[in-house]
Amino acid sequence: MYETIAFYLFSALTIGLFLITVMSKNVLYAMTSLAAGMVLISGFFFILGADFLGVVQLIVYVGAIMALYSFAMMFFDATRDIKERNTNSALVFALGGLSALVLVLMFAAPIYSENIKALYPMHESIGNAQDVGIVLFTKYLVPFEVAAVMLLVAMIAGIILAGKKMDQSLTEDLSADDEILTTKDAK
Amino acid sequence: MMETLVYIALFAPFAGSLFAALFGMGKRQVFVGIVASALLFISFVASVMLAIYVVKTGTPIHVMMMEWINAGDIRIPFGFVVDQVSVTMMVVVTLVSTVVHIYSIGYMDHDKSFNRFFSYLSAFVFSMLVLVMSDNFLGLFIGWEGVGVCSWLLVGFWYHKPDQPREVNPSISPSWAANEAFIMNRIADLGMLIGIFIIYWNTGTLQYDEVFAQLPYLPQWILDAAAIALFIGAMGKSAQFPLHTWLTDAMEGPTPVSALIHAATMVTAGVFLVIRANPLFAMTPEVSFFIAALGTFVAFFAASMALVNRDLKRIIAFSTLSQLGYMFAAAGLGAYWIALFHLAAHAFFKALLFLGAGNVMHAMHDELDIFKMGGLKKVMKWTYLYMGIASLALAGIPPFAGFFSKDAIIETAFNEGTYVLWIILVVTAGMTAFYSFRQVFLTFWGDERYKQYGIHPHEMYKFVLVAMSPLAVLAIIAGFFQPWFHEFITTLLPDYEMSHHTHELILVLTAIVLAFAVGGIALAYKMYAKGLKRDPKVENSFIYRLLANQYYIPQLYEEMISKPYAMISEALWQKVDLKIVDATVDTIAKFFYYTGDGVRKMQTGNLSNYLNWMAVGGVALLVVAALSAVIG
Amino acid sequence: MENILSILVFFPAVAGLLGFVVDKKSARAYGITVAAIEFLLSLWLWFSFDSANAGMQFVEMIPLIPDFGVSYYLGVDGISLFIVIMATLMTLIGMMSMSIKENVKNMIVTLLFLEMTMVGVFVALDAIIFYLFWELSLVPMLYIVGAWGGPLRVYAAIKFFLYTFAGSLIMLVGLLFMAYVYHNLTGVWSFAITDWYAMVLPVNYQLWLFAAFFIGFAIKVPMFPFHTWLPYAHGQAPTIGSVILAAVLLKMGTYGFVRFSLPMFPDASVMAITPIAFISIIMIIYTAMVAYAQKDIKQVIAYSSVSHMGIIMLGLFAMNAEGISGSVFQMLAHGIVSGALFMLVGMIYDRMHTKEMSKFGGIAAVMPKYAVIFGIMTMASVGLPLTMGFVGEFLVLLGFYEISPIMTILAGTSIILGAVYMLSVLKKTFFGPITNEAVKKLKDLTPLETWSLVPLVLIVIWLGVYPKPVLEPIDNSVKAMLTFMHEKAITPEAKEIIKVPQTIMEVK
Amino acid sequence: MIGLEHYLIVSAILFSIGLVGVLRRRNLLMLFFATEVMLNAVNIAFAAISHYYNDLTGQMFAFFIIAIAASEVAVGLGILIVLYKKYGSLDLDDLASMKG
Amino acid sequence: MLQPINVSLESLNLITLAPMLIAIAGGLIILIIDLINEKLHKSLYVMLTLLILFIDFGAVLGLNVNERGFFDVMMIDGISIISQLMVIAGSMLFIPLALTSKRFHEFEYPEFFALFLFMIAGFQFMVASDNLILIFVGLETASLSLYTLIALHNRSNSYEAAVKYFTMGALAAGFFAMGSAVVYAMTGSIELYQVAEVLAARMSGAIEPVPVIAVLGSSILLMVAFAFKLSLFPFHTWAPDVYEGASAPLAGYMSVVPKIAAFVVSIRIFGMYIDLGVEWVRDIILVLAVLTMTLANVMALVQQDVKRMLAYSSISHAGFIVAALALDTTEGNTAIFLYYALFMFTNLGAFAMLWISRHKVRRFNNRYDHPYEKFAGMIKIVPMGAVVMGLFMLSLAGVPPFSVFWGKIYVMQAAVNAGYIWLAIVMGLNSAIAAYYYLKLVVYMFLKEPVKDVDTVYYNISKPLMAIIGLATVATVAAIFYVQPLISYLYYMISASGY
Repeated sequence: MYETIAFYLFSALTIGLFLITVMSKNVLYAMTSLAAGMVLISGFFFILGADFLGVVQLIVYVGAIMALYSFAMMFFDATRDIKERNTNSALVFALGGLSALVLVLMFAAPIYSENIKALYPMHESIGNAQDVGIVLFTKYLVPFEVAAVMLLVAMIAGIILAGKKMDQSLTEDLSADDEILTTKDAK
Repeated sequence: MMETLVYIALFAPFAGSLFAALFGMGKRQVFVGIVASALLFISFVASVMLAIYVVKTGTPIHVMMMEWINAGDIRIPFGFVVDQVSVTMMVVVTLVSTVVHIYSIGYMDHDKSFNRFFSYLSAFVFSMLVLVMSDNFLGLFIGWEGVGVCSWLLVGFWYHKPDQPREVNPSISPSWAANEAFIMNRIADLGMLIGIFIIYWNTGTLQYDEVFAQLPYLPQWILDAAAIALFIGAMGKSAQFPLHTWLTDAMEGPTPVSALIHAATMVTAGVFLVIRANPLFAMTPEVSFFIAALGTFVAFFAASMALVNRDLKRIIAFSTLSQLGYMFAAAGLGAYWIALFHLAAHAFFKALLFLGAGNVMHAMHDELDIFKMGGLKKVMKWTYLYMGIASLALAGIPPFAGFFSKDAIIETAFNEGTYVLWIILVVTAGMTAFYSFRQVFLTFWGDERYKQYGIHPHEMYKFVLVAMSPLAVLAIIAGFFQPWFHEFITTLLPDYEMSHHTHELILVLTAIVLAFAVGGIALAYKMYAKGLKRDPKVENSFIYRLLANQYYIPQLYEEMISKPYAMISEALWQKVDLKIVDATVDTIAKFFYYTGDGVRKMQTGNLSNYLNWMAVGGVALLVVAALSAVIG
Repeated sequence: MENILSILVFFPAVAGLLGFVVDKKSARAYGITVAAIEFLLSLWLWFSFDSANAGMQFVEMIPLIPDFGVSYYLGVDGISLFIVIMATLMTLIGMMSMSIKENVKNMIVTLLFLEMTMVGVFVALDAIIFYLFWELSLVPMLYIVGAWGGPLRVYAAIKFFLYTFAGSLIMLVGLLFMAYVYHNLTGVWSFAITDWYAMVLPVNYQLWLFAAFFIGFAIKVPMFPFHTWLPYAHGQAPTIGSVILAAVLLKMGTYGFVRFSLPMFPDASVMAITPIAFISIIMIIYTAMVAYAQKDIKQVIAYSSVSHMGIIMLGLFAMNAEGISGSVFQMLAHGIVSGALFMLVGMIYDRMHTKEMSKFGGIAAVMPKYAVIFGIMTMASVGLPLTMGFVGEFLVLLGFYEISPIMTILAGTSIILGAVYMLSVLKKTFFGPITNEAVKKLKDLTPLETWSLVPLVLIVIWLGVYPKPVLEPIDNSVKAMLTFMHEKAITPEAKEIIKVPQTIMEVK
Repeated sequence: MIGLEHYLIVSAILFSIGLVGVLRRRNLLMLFFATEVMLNAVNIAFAAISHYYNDLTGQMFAFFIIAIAASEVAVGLGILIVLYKKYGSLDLDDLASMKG
Repeated sequence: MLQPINVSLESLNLITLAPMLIAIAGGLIILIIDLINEKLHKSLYVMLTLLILFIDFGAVLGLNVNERGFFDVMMIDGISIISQLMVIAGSMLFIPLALTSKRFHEFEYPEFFALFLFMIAGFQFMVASDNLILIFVGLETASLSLYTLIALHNRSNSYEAAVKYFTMGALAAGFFAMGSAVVYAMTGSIELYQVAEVLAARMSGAIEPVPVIAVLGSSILLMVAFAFKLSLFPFHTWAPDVYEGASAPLAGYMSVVPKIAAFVVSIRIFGMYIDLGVEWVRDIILVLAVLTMTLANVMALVQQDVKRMLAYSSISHAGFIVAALALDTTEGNTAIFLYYALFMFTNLGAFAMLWISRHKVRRFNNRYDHPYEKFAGMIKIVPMGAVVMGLFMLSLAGVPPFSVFWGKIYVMQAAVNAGYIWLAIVMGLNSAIAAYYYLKLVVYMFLKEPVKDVDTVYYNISKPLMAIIGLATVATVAAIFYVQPLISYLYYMISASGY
């Protein structure tokens, strides 16, 4: 019963919030509603018994990612309303609607099968975090490590792209030869 | 021994041609002409020796030189046969050629391309000998084409002359006339080739003897088809209607050429073919009758055009055409030996006539209009004599050669019961006499009109006149050899005897023909002996203009064939090839190019569009997959 | 020397590579020497060739991609032998008479590579190797037309390349399908043509495969309506390019028909007789008329090539030894005659810098030697007996008469129409009064030019008078092929139409 | 009772919302938000399926999606920063120098 | 209660992980070296990268076929080995292109090389697993590195390229995730072998049948993600812009290596679908293939820039190869790898030629670095260069005996063998269309006069680049001699892994 109420509430709220994220002209509103929607999604996780996932969602998304966006927003000075031109709304909404329709139809179909045995079953006896931990550090150890590399890549990428060294482009700096050529062409 | 003679007879002219060709681009060298003539004389001697041999033994000589085309099942050798028919032709050809060669030394003495001329002329003789001596149809075809090319070279000998409007010069230019001759002959040659194909695929061989041996086993329609096809070939070479226009235009060539090729030898090749293939034509009576009818028609048709022509050489050319018609009439009626006899006799007097005309031309500085001549007998006695003899022979006045041969043909027509043909031939004989003597009188008698044009005619060189004498003698006496020839030739050719009924009437018939001939001469005398009297009313009459313009046939060909052909060609090129075929290809290429130009517009550079494309693509994939799922 | 074919193929290529090092001024001498050696090698091939043997000789086989059935597989028979010799000869003669002054070295190197591909196509017995040389031959030709050609050269070169390339890709699909069928039947991959010969295919397969090969070959031949690249290519190409193109490259298409279509798909070939004859007749008549309408002397020769190729195509589908042997012989004749004609046109172009016939007239008087040789070649082109052109044309028409008299009559108009346009060329160019001042100053052929043409004249006459040395090996191979086609044919009509000559020599 | 479909449908709707956002947004930052929405929608689906199959794999996938999202944000923002330095704008309509 | 889990080291089969670890370790080493001394020349890093890749290559060669490791997450089958080998080989061929005579921005970063190695590791993970999670993570590792590498070229075009690629990549990632979710919903698993079993059972009706629309949806969602990666029409839109914006070596690299990895995953996923009898997957791949090769070709026709033309040409080639994917035969799959192996050398050569002719200023055109005019009359300026570039173009056009030809006929043969003759014909015709734009460059190089003075073209050349071009030339020309071992090796590996 609670689950039902919670589900519908959360569903309505997330849909609404994300709609704001997508439709709003104000970056701040969009971001805030995004953050709020993500919090509510973690609520879904809790309903579904994925406690650990819910926590991670809160920490990573609401914490880390939103913080990153906030910094970025400050950098871009994007607090003003944003003007967006050239949007072919009809096409966009038709595509969105169509994809929604297909996805909904697809998911509304009896996709679930009773007869499928879980490969990595959850254990009622132990907590979700332990359960997750066991699978993550046995079966999914390699992806986990790769994800670490991926985060390293992201870190390096973020650092060097935002770094000062990028300000002076060697690709466009003209050496002596280039200048000779340029002057030659100018003649 | 005899084989060597065959080769000597055949290759001596070829050697002469090559010899002359060596000096072809050099300065005029009289010895070139002498050597070529000497070689031809050798060939003539060899031919005569062969003739004697054949007469004596009565057996043909068959020489196999080498293999030529061996492919699939076809075996075509270079083989030569010297039998009664071919040896007759060889003697006639080499004799006339020798005379013409010697004549040419005189006639061409001022020409820059003297050496080249002899090269061509000897090459022609060689080709002609190949034509008559070959033992198979394809060998004959080699000669056939060879004489065609030589004719083309010789007609177009003065290639540097410009094209003129048809009104000024009906033959336009030598090179034009040469091309016309070649192309018209080619049309006929296609027929000839088809005939060869028919023969090959039905008998499996092209050797005369083997082919003729198999003829009785072939169905009639195939025989008819083969005969028709071969006759089409003959029509081209012998300038039968409707492929006759080239012959008169071919008079653009030097006169010795006209004498040799377009009177004595090459044009008779068609007749020769019919005679050669007599077993075939004998088995196809309908075709043969058609040949006879066409021959008769041409005889009359050509004679009619000769009546009003003013051009010395063209008159003779028309008369040649007319005489060829006689020969075909004879051959078509089955009197092959008579046709061959007329062929030989005609060769002598017609060559003589042409050479005489050449003398006149030489004297008149290439003036050919008989209206501008007259009274030449004073300055050109010998020529006058020769041309008189030749004209008498042509007109069929006894005892000249033409009387015997032509009379026999006319009798044959009567004998066969084809009285219509007979009447036409008789009338034509009268017309022949008329136009021959019209020409003689206008040229040699009457007032000296040439003086108005400041021409000082002179007689030809002595040696030339001497060289012409054998022809003159033959034109006179050849007729007396008729019985002897008859006996000789009918060992090979089917005999043709007049029926009893005809025999009884023979004097009457001869008298009728003679009456027409003499009447023609008399009329000519009355009209032209005193000089030229022109009557504008006559000259403007429809008939006169029709005849003078050769029934407008050259114009008709020009308007109906040449011009449309050129127009269609141009249209095919400009409209079809460039605008349709090629344009289609380019359009396909452009289609892709412009598609590329169109499609690249999707590449707007705008990320949002790209994202939309992704979504659209996803949806499209969905549709395709759904369609596929539904259909599959 | 068992591997003489490999030497023949790769000698020019190696020489071409080394040619990069040769000094510019000596390049031409180098090229002529190499081409002469190559020609002598090909003559040697002929002398060591066993004329009585109708099968493949000098066979070499090295597996290259066994998993895919591709091997380096060469051999010659009577059909290909002479085309190879002609290719080497025309390269040599073309180089001798070459008048190009710019980038001679590049031209020489390109020609040598082209020679490799040309020889390669005709000796390859593996379909992939055949295809390889086939395609590769486009590249040097592209360069020759594009670099030394006339004003539209780039357009012409690209058109030539793309058109042929597109066609041959369809053919490639056919080759691949053939290999697939072979694999299905035998379980082995093979692209060896001789292996493919052994396959008896169902008629519908034959038809499809025939169609695929047809497109590739027809564009190369070029058959109507795929011929439009040819006038451009010829019109724009330098003389040497036209010579090689007309003499050798076009033969690749007709050779393809003999090598692939006929023996592999006898039933389909028989079914295709009528349509192909129809197209051939269009080629013969239509292009002859178009040739007549041309103003540019080179275009006349170009279109006449198409017309002659029509004769060759017709002969190939005569399905009897007369027609096919004649057709192969006609390939040689056309190669030499049209090659010579293009050379002649090139010589006048070098002097006059124009190919417009209206600018000429009366050349015979100032250039007699030139006129004589041109005249001889013209006569060979219109098929005068005792020239090379007659033997082939006669045999083709004779052969096809067995199939259809009516069509033969239509095709036979080529002897008339050919005379019409060629004589009109002669008339416009050589005869008549001299109207153009420039003509008066023309010099007759130089000794070099003369001596590069005289051999061709001699060949034209020699093989017209005594074609046996060439015709006999061709005929033997053709007869063997026909016998084999007859046995292979499955439909009764095909068995009936494919005529085995009564005089078959035993295949040793 | 709330079944799997309910969650999945919510997920589908959210995914579509995200898609609409991606398609209509012209500001790159806002566009990135929309991609986050899409990934979050998928996470719901995974968690729900995981729950109903009683299988942990779905949760694992969701973890990794979160990690990926985080990395993407880092790299994406890095690129946006250099871009902004150069163009002074985040509007992708200004960003069409390469086309055709 | 929780039990301690005993995992024996042997059962983990650590060796399966060794190649990727080598690459990652190499990346870290480079980072550490940079920490110690940051003034080192790029050549050091290039050589280090090469060495690391060399070891990596050796490690992959040492793998046994059909092993699994790490709780079956790692999957070392034939295609994973050959694709890893090709990824590494491709990387080894392209990385020396950093050694130009002129300085370009990205190569001055040691991190460039670290990221490059991480990217390779990402690709290796991607291909060495049938677990959608690892595939996804590997894919993202590699992609994120690649976005950064593109942006590091450091000029406005490269940022634009990176943003476009990144954003579309993010959308594709969303699709991939959603597709995986649907797969998971249908089968309760994300490991493909398990997925295949369950799907087979559900589709055959052994257990509850799966709704068709779900199968449809999952395949389409995944297809969109991979069609993006493989740059298939109409998901290719990023490719020309990214190739144009990226430096030439990277563009060349992108046209080969990421696609190989994406193809491996596509073979695994879509091969599974087709094996299950889902014919529409085959159909949509065929439709995509035909559209891609044709439309990319016609767009390439109208390009003014060689690099952009080569971008479209790469798209078209990808369309060509993806057709082989639809065949789902061993030969088809062999064809994919064979084609890329052969295409790699030629493409390497072509892009290397562009790279050596790269100027920092755009001398010929305001927008393009490599407009056709730049190569006009190249035969007169650098004859050897023109000949070599001409060879590459002919090879790309599929003129025998150059390398791409063999790939082409193998693909076409595979199509013919699978009964898709029309497809082979379409491929043939497309090759003909494609020949035009390759020829256009040949025409410019050989048949036109230079537009400007002669010192234009070989501006950026250096010995290592010449060596690489020489290598590419030899490999392009001599393809006929190594095609046989290549085919037999590839065919063996692919049939051994059951594809």
